[in-house]
Amino acid sequence: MQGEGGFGEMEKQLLKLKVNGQEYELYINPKTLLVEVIRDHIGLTGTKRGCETVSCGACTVMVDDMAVKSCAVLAVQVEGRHVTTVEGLEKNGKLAPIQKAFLDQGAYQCGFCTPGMLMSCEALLKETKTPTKEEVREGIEGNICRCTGYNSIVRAVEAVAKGNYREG
Amino acid sequence: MSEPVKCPVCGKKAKMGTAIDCARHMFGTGDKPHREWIEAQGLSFIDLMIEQATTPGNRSYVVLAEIIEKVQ
Amino acid sequence: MIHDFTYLKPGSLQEALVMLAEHKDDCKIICGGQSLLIVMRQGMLVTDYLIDIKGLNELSYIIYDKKEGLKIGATTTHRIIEKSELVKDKCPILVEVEKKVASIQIRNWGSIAGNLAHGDAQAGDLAPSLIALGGKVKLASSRGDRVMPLEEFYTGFFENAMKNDELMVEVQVPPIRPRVGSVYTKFNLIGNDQGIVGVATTIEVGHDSTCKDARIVLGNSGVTPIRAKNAERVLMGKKLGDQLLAEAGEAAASEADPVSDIHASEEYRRHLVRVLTERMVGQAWEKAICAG
Amino acid sequence: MNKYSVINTHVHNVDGIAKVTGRAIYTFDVKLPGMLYGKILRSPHPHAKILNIDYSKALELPGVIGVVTGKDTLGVKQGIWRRYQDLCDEQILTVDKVRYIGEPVAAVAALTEELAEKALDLIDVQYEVLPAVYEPLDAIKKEAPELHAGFERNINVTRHIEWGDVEGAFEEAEYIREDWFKCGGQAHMCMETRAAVSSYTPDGKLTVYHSSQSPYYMQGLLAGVLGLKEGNIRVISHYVGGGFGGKFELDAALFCSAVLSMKLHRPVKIVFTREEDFIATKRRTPMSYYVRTGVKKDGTFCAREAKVFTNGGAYTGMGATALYLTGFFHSFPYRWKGYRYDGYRVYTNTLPSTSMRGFGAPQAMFCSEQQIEWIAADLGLDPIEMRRKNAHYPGYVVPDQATIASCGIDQCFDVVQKWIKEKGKLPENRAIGVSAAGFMSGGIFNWFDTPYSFSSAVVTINYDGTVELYVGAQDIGQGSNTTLAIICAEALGVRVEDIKVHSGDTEHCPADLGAWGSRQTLMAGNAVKMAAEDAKKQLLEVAYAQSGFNIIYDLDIKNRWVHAIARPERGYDYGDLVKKAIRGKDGQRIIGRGYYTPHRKGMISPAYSYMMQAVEVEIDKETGKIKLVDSLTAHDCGQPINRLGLIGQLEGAFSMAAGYGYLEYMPYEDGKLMNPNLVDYKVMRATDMPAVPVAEIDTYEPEGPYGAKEAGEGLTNPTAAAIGNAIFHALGVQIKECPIRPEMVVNALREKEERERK
Repeated sequence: MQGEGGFGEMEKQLLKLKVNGQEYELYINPKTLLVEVIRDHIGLTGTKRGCETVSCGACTVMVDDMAVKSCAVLAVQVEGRHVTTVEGLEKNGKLAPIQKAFLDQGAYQCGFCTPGMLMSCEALLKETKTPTKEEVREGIEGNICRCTGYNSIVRAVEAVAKGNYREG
Repeated sequence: MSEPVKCPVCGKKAKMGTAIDCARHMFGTGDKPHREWIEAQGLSFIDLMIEQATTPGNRSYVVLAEIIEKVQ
Repeated sequence: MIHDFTYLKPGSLQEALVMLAEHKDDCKIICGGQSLLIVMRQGMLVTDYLIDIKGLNELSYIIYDKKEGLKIGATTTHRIIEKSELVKDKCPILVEVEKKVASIQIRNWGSIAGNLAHGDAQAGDLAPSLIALGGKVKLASSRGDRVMPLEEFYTGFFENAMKNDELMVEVQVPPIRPRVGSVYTKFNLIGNDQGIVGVATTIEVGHDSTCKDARIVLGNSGVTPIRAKNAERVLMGKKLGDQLLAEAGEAAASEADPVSDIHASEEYRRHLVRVLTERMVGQAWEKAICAG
Repeated sequence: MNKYSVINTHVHNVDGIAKVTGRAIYTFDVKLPGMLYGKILRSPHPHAKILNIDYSKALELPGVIGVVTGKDTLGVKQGIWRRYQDLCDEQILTVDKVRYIGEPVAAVAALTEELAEKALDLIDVQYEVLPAVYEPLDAIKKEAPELHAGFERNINVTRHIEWGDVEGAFEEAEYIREDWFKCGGQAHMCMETRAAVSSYTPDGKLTVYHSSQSPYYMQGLLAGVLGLKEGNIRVISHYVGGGFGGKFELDAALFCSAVLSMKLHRPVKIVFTREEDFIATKRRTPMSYYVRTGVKKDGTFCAREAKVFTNGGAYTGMGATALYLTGFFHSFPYRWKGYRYDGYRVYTNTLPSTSMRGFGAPQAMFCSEQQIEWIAADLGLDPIEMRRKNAHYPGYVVPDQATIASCGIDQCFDVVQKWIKEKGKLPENRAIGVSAAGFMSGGIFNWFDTPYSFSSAVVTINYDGTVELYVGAQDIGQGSNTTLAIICAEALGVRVEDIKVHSGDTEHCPADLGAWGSRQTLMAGNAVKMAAEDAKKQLLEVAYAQSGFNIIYDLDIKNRWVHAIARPERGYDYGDLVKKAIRGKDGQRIIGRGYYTPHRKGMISPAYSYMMQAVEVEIDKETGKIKLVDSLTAHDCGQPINRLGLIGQLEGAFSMAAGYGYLEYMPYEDGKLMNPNLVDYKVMRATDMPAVPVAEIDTYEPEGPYGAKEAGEGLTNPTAAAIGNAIFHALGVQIKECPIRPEMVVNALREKEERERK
């Protein structure tokens, strides 16, 4: 749900969490989803939403380096944890390897699934330095892309795994 | 080669000169004047169109073409 | 839209059970919430209190006991089980099944107990597989604990044997004996999608390769996971053969009680149950012989 | 050696950085000061009269700011076929009657989305439920309920195409085959659902952010329904999360947010839920095809007759165009001595149908290319050679319809034949199916009745040599901004990084029909090329003036280097020339203008792309499960402009077209869509995609910029038929309905075995 106007009887509670290395303290209704905190409360709109059924993966972020769908997590459940969104991939103006690979492979078109897709790829690469083709496809299976047909995304992850890109 | 058939309503020369082609033109246009002319011949425009749509071949157009031939 | 609720976060299992006893009629438990939040967002589930056990690390464990086998804490995530060396060593089929559960994002956050306790677990991968493995669940309440076979846990459409003050705290998988083979498969249209039907099978063979024991469990073929007992009987004491497989498949198909929906007609679902049962029994049998 | 310095080289999309860093702002992300959130109340009935709407209780809910119904609108019946008033039949916020489940009846604006949703439950609508009809063949019956006054038997539009002496040609035929096919609908399923933010200000001006394929169309359509001047409406669509043919009509998110904003004088945002996107936007047109084809024993095509009913749903939308195009492309890419098409679009009480990537052609090819495969089998002929024998060739004229300038279909056949040969013998549960296809490269239709040229572009060159390129063409992810930047850079002789593309804003960009009908590469491309050449000419005048070269020498700019073509080494930097030129023009910026409107290019399009696709399919005979294993597409799109973009378009089109072939299914019960969510509506996942290599056929299209043709949409046409043909070769069953689902395969196989037993 968008818009965090001061309505709703429910008393708000304090949430402390870290997003992209930044500490945040917010007062939220406990039913607030993580994706709502990220987009509507903190204002990081890179993370998208594409469904109501935890199907599309557009809202994928990393919680403590694990890919999760932020529309299927209550924000209060990540109290004290570290959340990374697409905005957290680049480091002082330098793109992360996976972002460079997406550019070189044209691994995005309309770009709407891209932030979630990038986070699934990044989490996969953190876990498995050199995934097989099948592992890459399984790694992004929870993310729908309607434009690319996925193959360019698989090539991008493989290019990073091959070490074609360096940090910074 | 005889005179190309003309549409009895708008006078449009049939593309390939034949009455069947003119009949197709009348269905294709399908506006009020064309419909009314067909109805005036004692035919139902919509019934002919639906028969043309639902049965293989060209019967409806042939029926209309015969009438067009007569009035040329 | 999610309706408002009061959020309760117990610091210990003890505290959780007290909260549960207090609010038993108007509360829900959330762990990973991967299924729960969907129905809450659809407004189909409204609750006054939501008790969040996700943070109860005392319930996140995997241990192995020679007598009782694997013991997996309720809040253990699918991903932890999937990657556990202990599980891989003691119950490799469970790793295979976990890999088939939804997507990595969901396995990262969702828990085993949440999956088993959710309303339509019968349509999932774990319930049929664990029943085929003779799995048990431990239910705790402020009144005490009890352990029951998972097979008896599911009682009807979106219904289970848990009392409203009880919490599923542990999943148990008995030790796998020699000459036992277990397999699971599901039929679906895309990727790791939920099964249109699923079949889990465990076969134990004697030294002469005849069938000593069999468990065939059908997923998404009725309101609960279904033990295809007639199909199992067909196998007892027999030697593996195409004719036998066909008979078992037929039996299972007639034991299934599937619905017709947009994804498959009842008749087609029965057909799939027959085909998959033949395949799973055959594979489990081969595995059992190799495991001898 | 590439004769071009930019075209067909490896370049990053010009919007790449914004998209991979999360900086791209979509309509979904827009937030304006004081913005309200809107929600739409929708009809639960497929067909009903609205007797009364009482929203007083909704207004009592704290935080609810306003409600609008049809009564707050001008009640204009609008449609994108503006030239034809009787086809403008949709009010969007209906005044008196609803014609499909999900049709908007009221809209609420509140401080939060949640409050707006709560308010919907407090609106009381009294309906008089009317009898409803869902299938074309039921809707044309005498006793069927009437959806729109004056449309006898609910026939919305008919289209008729005929050439040659069809009956005569059938008489020449030695073998005639007839088949009945059924093609399903398909959801565009854009990742960004329909979304709009409208802001009406006291100066009488309306600014809207809209997820749109054609800001210019939205400007024109909004003006018509709101009674505003086009010029007082600004449409901004900087980033669009997919379109695929579903986002160039006025949608309820845009219309309702605009009406609410004009009533409340505050910005209003409406974003559809995924369910709303499924049940209440338009869909690919479902079609039933009767096809009769006559051929000679040697495989020479004689005649074809097709009678087609399309399920139009409740309103016209773009369905009338789809009705024409399916009939035209059903003849593709072959020569017919006699060809007849009778198409009928019928109103029903279901979700309206419209354009979707392929625009009627995927349905046409599913029927045509399977029947052709079966005819070849019936006659014992090589299916590819039979196709070759009858295929289009450069210079061929489709009677009264089109002239084919460039055509590489013959080479496509060679490439696919070679690939199949190299595959050798396949395991018995696998087979390869092929399908040929062609598509238009920009529609020559002006049902919108625009007074502007179809495409326009403006190029301005700054003192430092950087270039501002203004286009009305719309980038919806297909990469048109990058393609146009490449064309501009090539024409001007600079690099892509010198070009800044300005698009998706009617306030700053020239009018352009937008992203549909595969038109932008050719039409906007020509406009951009013309604008860049205009600007370049102004630079070169100065270069000539001070070069001192013999007049017989020609100057050019390539890769920022101004030089004599005969003496490339003798030259100087483009930047210096720009400075001189601007000084020489008394400080005026260099401004180049370009435009394009097709003239004397036939009925359909100035140019056509061609392709043949082969798909290797693995089938589980017992369960009917279909797995796509491998594929090859031989493709003639003229001169490729953006290599990376082309591969992306092919792979993306394949996943969407394969989905249409075997997954994406829209079952209705009593007018209700049964799977309006991504759990039950299946789209391909990464694990379902095979390799999708492309072999580009080298042709040159004289009408296209640098010889280019369309490359994004036509590739949706062959795949469903290719999958069907693979299943035919693997199992010997002929499946005449798409999507082809496993249960259908199992049943077809059972029927076949029963036939053989008899």
